[in-house]
Amino acid sequence: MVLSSTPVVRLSGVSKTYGSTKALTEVDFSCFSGEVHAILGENGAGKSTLIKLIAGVVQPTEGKITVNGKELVLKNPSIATSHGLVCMFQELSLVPDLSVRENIMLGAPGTGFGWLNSKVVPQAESILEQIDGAHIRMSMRVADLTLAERQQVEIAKALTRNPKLLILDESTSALNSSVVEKVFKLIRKQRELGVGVLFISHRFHEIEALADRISIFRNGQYVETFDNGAFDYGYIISRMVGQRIDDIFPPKKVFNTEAEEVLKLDSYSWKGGFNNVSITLRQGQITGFGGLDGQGQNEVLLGLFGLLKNTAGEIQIAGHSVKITHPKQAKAPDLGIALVPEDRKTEGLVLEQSIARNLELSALGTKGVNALDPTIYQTFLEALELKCNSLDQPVSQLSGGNQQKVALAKWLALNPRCLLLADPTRGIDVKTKTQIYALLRRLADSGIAVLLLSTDFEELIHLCDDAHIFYDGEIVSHLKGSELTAENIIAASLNIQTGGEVHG
Amino acid sequence: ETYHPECFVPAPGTSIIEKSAKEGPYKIAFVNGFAGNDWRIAAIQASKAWAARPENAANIEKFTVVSVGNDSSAQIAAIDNFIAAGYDAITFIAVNPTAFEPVIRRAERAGTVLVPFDNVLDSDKIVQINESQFALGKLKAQTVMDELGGTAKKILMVNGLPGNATDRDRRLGMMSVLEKVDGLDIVEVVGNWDTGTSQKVVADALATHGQFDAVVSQHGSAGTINALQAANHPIVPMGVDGENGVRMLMADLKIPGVSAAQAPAMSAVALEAAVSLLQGHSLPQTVYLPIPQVKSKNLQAGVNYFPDLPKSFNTGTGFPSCFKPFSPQELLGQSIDNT
Amino acid sequence: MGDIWRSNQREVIAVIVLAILLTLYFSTHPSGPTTYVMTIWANQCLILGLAAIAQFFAVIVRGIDLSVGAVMALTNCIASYLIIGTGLEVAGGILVVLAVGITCGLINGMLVVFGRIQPIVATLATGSLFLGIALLLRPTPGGSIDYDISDVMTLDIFGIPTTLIFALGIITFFWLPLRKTGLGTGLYAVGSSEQAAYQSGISVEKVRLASFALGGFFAALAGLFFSFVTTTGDAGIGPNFTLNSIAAVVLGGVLLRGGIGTLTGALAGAFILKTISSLMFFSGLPPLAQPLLEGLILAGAIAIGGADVLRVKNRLEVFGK
Amino acid sequence: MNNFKRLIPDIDVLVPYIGTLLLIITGSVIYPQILGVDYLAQQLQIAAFLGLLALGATIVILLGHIDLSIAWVLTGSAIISTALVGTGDPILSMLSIPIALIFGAGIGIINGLGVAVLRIPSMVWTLSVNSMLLGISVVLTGGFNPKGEASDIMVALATSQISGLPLAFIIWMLVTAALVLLLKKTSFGRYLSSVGYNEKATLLSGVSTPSVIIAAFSIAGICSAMGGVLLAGYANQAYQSMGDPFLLPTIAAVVIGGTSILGGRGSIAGTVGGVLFITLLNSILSVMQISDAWRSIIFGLIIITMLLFQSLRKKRT
Ligand SMILES: Nc1ncnc2c1ncn2[C@@H]1O[C@H](COP(=O)(O)OP(=O)(O)OP(=O)(O)O)[C@@H](O)[C@H]1O
Ligand SMILES: Nc1ncnc2c1ncn2[C@@H]1O[C@H](COP(=O)(O)OP(=O)(O)OP(=O)(O)O)[C@@H](O)[C@H]1O
Ligand SMILES: O[C@@H]1[C@@H](O)[C@H](O)OC[C@H]1O
Ligand SMILES: [Mg+2]
Ligand SMILES: [Mg+2]
Repeated sequence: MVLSSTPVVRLSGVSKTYGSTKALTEVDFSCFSGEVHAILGENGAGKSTLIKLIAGVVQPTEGKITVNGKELVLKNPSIATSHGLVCMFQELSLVPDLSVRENIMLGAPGTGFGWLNSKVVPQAESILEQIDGAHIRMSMRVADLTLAERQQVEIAKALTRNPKLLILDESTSALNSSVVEKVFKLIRKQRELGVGVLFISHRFHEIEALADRISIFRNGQYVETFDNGAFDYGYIISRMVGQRIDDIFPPKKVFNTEAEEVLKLDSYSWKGGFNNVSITLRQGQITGFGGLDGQGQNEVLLGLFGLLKNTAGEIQIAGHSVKITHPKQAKAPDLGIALVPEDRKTEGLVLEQSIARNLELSALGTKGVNALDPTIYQTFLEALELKCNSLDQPVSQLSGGNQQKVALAKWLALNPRCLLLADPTRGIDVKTKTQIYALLRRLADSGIAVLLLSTDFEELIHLCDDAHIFYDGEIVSHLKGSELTAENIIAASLNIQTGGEVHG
Repeated sequence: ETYHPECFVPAPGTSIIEKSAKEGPYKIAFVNGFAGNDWRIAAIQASKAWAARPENAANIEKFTVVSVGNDSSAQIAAIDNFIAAGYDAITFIAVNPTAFEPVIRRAERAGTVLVPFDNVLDSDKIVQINESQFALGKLKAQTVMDELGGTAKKILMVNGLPGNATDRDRRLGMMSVLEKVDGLDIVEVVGNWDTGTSQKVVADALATHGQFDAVVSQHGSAGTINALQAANHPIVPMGVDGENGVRMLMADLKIPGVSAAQAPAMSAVALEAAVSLLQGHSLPQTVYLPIPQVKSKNLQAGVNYFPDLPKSFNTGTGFPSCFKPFSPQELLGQSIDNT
Repeated sequence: MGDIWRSNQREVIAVIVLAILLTLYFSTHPSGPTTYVMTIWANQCLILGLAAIAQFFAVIVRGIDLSVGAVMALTNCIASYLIIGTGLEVAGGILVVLAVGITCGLINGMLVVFGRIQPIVATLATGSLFLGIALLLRPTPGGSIDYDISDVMTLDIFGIPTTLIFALGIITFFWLPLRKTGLGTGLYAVGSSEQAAYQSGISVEKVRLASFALGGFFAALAGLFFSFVTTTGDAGIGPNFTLNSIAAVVLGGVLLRGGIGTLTGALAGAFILKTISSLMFFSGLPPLAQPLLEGLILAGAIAIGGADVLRVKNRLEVFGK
Repeated sequence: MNNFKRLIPDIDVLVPYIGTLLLIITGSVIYPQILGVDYLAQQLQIAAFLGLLALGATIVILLGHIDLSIAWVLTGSAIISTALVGTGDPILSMLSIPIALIFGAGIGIINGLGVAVLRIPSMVWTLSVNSMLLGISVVLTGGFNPKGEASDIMVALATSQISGLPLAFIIWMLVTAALVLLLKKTSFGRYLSSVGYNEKATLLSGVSTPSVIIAAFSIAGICSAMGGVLLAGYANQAYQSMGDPFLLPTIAAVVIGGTSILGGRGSIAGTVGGVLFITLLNSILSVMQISDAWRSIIFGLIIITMLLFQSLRKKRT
């Protein structure tokens, strides 16, 4: 890999503060053309802020940004794009109510208020084909796409902007490994064409697979940069976190197959969503839901939380067959179900309200819980080490990782019998992950049954006692113990039958 | 014979309009504007009561009433539609006094008779039925000045809905008298013809301007009287509207002055005028109906006000020179069915 | 194909409803759908239609405009002074009227964009301001509009109502092209997700301003056609049109939360609303029962839009995405 | 920083009160009587009608919705209560007020059902409910012309004074206090602003959001009905469209009081200030015999100024 002498972007002495929050302090950082430069850091380390600066979404409080040697003021994203600085944002920049086609053309350089440039559309289509997105029609409304499909479109959109610097901020977080691999192929091709790539991900194996160089950020400060492979995970993590983390995952226990049944689904079905789902969940068990994004696993969780109308089949809670028609009913102590939904920003939390208000919201009106007693949340907030100025701080000011901790704690305070988690660690840094994993283990040991939907097979393998892999709304394979291997999971996800007990 | 020439008192200096007679029975429409107002409801009831009387029913093939809301373009559309549908005559309460020139031309061409009333047009081309709004205002002002023996220091004037020709003319009528009184301080407030609003603004006026020698009010006068009561304002001469509740108050409190009504029953006179025109009779272009009025000393329960009817009931139930006034029962008898 | 249906079904439904109501209306009309009757119908429909378009441009960017009626009143009053005399004077008058409308729209837009005031309250206040100016110009109704231009605009061309042609013209020569421009798409982007729009390189502020300016422009057009129909100036015309324009856009399938709906839909909604009122003319319904019936039909028509929510099988879907 | 953030709403709340003081002071320069006890007492009495409506409107706006049926719920409840009294039947006249309030609650529930269950935008649903109410009352009045009569109680509630304070004002304050408690002390209060900010997340927290919405609208309906009963007592009668002059001032009062029309953020105290301000502004403009045109120009400009003041100050922080 040859590095051109002048970097595509160089930040010198750049600081960014939001009100009192110091998002970035005195950062000197460069990215060269023809390199894939990974940025690692905890939630709130300043990664998104860094790239938002480069993408012109926010402007530095101090310091200067030079692009290809020229110092520039990037007043807004369109200026940045016009200089070839193209970003795939963590909060996707797709407009839900517009079609894929319109989104691709939206804000393309030189458009302004004038005619849209439709030349980019075929380009985007061919890119989508290369990353398993052929099924995404240009005429589809983005709102109707799954998160994964949106990320695919976002990638296509970005590449049609013919970037000099391509920025991916957790842009593959919802994509399954096979698609990610294809995306990486494209990115490598861009690199060969001399494009610089900034890559943010919380998934180590992805970074290992793609990055040429790695820069580490911690609490808004640049720590160091080194070539990929120069150091091992342990070291990297210690640099990110400022301390060593030896085991990301807590040791597994052999769980007692005789333990009391908590949740039993018997050919649980929902038209157009999932079909014939039969599982058993016992006290202390952590069961995973795996499979490609949007195979019906999330809908099962919604159903169990009383959000789906006219479902078929039987639900048994602690041996009693029940009909769950409303979240209020689901959370009541006699059922004791809690759901931490997929999208913390719009579903899990009321961003505008304080941490305290958010914590209390689900506890309020639940029998036998005193929502206004702060101590009931304390243990969990401590276990998760929530970072915040005070519980009166609006949740919107927390980094996503910390937002997720609140979304989790507000349910744990109800000490539910059965905890449903929809991809709770997406976009969450390794330290936060370990904290969440450890907590889940502890909860399981205390007798809670955990149903964990995850797009990250590491979690299914290392955290779960068993996993159900979904394909097209059905459970195609139930993997237990030693069957829980990456190969089996991927195979089942693609419905290629191998080991494991295979369902009809 | 349903033609009563004595009914159609010509306005001073107005012209005579004559149409060639048409064979009856006639198709007639009444196009009202806003409906959610007691006066307009009464007007609609009166028109239907008139059409239901046998002597009139004989002349009428079809009688339709619609309310189009406060939208002159909608009212124009409605009238145009009835013209298109071959109606012989259309009466209406104009939402706007100056918006109907083109419609008048179209009606002319189609041979349809247009008769506006209450809120009439600034036009001399068609027969219009109303009380002289100017005279109505003047009457109230004149009466209170007479009660005061021609001299007064301060008088309160409660106006109607601004931006409205009726309001403008009534005010000018009052002014025509009051301006001549020298040294008279005239305090004007806007009551919007609305009882509650009048009560508020009058209360404020009393609190800030102190006592008045007399009060004249266009409509919604009950509110005005309530406010005077609440402020323990001494009883002074008043010129007020003709709502039942107002007359009750006037009688109970022995308020000197006059209650003069813009009588909803004029909707019936408009119909009568339409029929007369269609029958070939010539009518004054502007008809000024005798203003139904009663001096407070002549107030008489059951005759010119009705303690057992709603206060919002409008006592102007007819014009004796045109037809036998409607009994309240007769108005109600025509409840909501259109036949 | 399916996608195209899905993204246009609201408009299609609105148009079907309109067609049904219209047949009903003409079937009750003693003289049937003659050119004259069509013209009367089209004229009053277009006035509300233009007001609804003005409302549409506020709503599509997640706003609401409570000054539509006031701008109509103001422009109508101005028209009653200026649109009279030689062809040149008339043309000049029309331009001034439209310019005033755009100015009003821009004032609203600036209060929203730079003053950071919620559209609904900003326009509540400016509405009162514009109305006041209108009242200064015309304390009571009066003035007049050139009859020739009025006739040209409110009669028919070869048996087709001019106003109907005008409406179709707006759709084909203004709306459909606009939809293919950065501005047209930007409107939806801003209304649907401001952040996404911004990050995609859209200048959110410019789009909002443009949208309110367009709103003002169409409110002025509405005021202008109101002038052509009534040939006079009247400061009191506003209130009806403000609220009805909102009802109209909703009937036309425009979502008040912004980002969804089309100008065509807004027009259709207005035509539906006006046709409902027209139904009363020859319905033979008891006069005092008509307001109630009208209210019921309106509520019904609006409720139909809500009905399919009952069929939603996933509670979260009702929140839209 | 944080404590400061928590202060912001309080400043918003103060704005209308400061504005009210300024009005009184400037007004009194021209009319010293404005500082007089009976003028001010009178303003409190008159403010009470608008005040009750605005309380209900605040609840609905906190929810992120709006209620445009205020005017004819007011008129309807006034007609109903006076009609019942008018029957002369002692029991009916005793029940007149409760029944009027039940009517208000009922309409509120209809509003709430349309919004919460059918998911129709409140702005159009309540609007069409309003026009249906107009229709109904036209039919009834035209059909039966019920003899209306405000009971002595209604008159007393609206017009009598207790040790110099108008009873109407006291009632308004009692309802205010009740609603403040409701918002501050009950789960419902919490749910209200959570729904206002993010209904989806609130539902997913296991809250029955439809019930919250329906409850809020029926509270608003009851408030409008109270306004109707009091106004009927004040005017000593009911009449068509007696509510029409109240719709826009109500909304204006709420937003001047610093409640966000988007829902979630806002306060009852602010609304009370907004009501006092609007009432006084209208009164003083009327007393000064300013022409209708200038009145609405001044009204518009003042509201714009206050809104700009509020929003631009936030922008700075
Ligand atoms: N708009 C903002 N206003 C206030 N604080 C902000 C804002 N944006 C970022 N921050 C703060 O700056 C810090 C860095 O945020 P940033 O999003 O860059 O972290 P990150 O590295 O992207 O975290 P994650 O891995 O969760 O994406 C965080 O503490 C965050 O709270
Ligand atoms: N208006 C705001 N005020 C304060 N902080 C904000 C605001 N908007 C965003 N932030 C902070 O800025 C950061 C923006 O980062 P971003 O949203 O990209 O990732 P994130 O929120 O950290 O989520 P994730 O953990 O998925 O990366 C968030 O951490 C959030 O805490
Ligand atoms: O003439 C007026 C009438 O048109 C209005 O509707 O009510 C009050 C009357 O004075
Ligand atoms: Mg980030
Ligand atoms: Mg982030």
